[in-house]
Amino acid sequence: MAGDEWQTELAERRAAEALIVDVEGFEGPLDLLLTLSRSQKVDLRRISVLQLAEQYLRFVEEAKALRIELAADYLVMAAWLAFLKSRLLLPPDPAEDGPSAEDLAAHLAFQLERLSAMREAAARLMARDQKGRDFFVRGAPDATGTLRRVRHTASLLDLMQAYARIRTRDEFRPFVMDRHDVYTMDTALERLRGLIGYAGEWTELASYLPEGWTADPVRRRSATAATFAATLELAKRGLIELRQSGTFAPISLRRKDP
Amino acid sequence: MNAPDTERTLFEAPPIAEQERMVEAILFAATEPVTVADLAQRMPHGCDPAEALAYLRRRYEGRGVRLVRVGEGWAFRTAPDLGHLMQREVTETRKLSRAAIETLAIIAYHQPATRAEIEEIRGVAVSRGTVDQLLDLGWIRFGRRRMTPGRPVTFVVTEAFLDHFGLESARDLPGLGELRQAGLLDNRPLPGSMARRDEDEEEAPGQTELFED
Amino acid sequence: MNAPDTERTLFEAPPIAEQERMVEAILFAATEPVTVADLAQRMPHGCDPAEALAYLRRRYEGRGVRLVRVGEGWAFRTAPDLGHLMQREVTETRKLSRAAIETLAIIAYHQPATRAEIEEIRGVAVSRGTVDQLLDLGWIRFGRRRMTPGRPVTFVVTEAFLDHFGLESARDLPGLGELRQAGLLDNRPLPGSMARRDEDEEEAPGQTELFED
Repeated sequence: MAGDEWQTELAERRAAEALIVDVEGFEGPLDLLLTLSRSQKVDLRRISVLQLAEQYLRFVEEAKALRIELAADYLVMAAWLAFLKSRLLLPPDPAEDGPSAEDLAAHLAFQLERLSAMREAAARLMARDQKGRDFFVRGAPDATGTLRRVRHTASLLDLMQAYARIRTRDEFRPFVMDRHDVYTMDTALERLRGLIGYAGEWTELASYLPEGWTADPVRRRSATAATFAATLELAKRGLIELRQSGTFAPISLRRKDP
Repeated sequence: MNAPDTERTLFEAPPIAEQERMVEAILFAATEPVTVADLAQRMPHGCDPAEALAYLRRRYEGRGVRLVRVGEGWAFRTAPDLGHLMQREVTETRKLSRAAIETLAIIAYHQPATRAEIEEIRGVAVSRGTVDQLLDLGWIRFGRRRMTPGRPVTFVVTEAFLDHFGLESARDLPGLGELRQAGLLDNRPLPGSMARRDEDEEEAPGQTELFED
Repeated sequence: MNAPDTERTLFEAPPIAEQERMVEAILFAATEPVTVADLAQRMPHGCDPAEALAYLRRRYEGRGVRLVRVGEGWAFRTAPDLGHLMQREVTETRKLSRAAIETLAIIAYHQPATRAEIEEIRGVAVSRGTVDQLLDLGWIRFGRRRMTPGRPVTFVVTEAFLDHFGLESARDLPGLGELRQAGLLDNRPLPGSMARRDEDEEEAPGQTELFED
């Protein structure tokens, strides 16, 4: 009898060692528990959680003995299972509230069963006939008499990636820096409003650029854009007139007399 | 180039046999599923695409191509038992990782599912690339936010997913009924205080108060 | 997946009805017209594709699609009298430019947003064309004016935007943390501060010169 027990234990230890070697292959402690539970060769609904906890703790011990470092979540699970094991072994303490050891064990069994069920569901899903592998769409859809129209589009993913791109940039750049190099239209508008009183003659837009914004190309571009936008706004309000002799030619402006 | 029956009848819909031909032509020409509403828009006034579809579906029963339903749409697809003849058309798909396949299945069966729920079921964190890959394939998309603290986003499967796996709707997922009956699709929190605040379900409004301060 | 009739018959060709199904599926899925020789090669030994084709052709007589000879091969084509149904507006979809999508994203996440705010967040000027395009698409509209000097107009996203992106409300847009979890955050820090000269608005080539030194 003792010999049998020893034999079983040896087999289990061997199995545990095999598992440890493969620890990289497990997707977390729950996955490992599910694999261990298979050795009980019973329906997951009738699994002995106590026995499973012992198997898992033995596995962790083996790993320690072999000086294999386990990820933290494996150790967290070990601590929790050790706690569960002690609760399962001791008679319930009536003074203690909270869930009973049986409830906790039942929940663990449920988690394993659910994981196992989702694995099977995944396998069944992938075993289905798949488009482009088992069944096919029309290879040469008719394109007779089609009217082509260009439509711009974007997916939600594009949108979020764009936003993520912008926001990540900000994380690595002080926000004030942006302000420093961006001349806002509001500022340009304020500035121009004060200046147009003097602009009785046609004057080039470029000459309205604020001081300190013409040397650095980045700042110059921002200031030009803002100033240009501001002139459009003022023209719309009928305060100034704009003139451009040709495409890409300099833009001039002057005050519009009421 | 002349359409004797269809052009003439401004006030009268073409006979149903003619409507059936129209639906057949439209669906044959499209690679993506076409909805009944779409069909109605393209067919002459007064047509009943749904009825024409029913006739058409029966006509193609047992044929080399079949008329299948995909979510809200309809499409012709080759019969799966003839897939072996189509080796030339097979499109190589990126092999999905085990994590991606499981995540996909969990979203499909539990949808809408939050990231926390997926992690709870799998017992591990969902890696960055996994969800990205599924979004990229167009098989999942963001659903509504949960009306729970933190308003976590949810994921649901798409029509492209249904189309790829030959499903009429997400209700037709294999074994869905059994899983539900066995309670394996329930979102049961760990007994005690471990339940995460962002994870209560709308279906259990009573629970919410429990986690409120 | 299984082909009971075709696999069993190593020495005996499948019945002609089955051969007809095969030809039907092959021609449906093929991108080019398929020749009889090609069919023979793809079908089980002993098949008679020419005969199967003849049957199939008769079957599709008067239908919405027809089996026609194209050069040396055979292919399905829409019945000519239904060509008017195929007069479909094929909308060629083009991705929005980076400038436009970024502007749209900022409006969606920060609405109502003024032009100045968009520029502040993007770090570059927003061209008129970009905003016009988004207005044109019906994805943004003017919101209320800000009660600040200059009373700048604000932009907000529209119902059409929510519709297109499958959102219930702009609040359903995933947050930064969720984007990171989903692996959508490109965590590469940008070297230098404003090294973004490559990013001017592609849509307004004329304007670019204006801002160039």
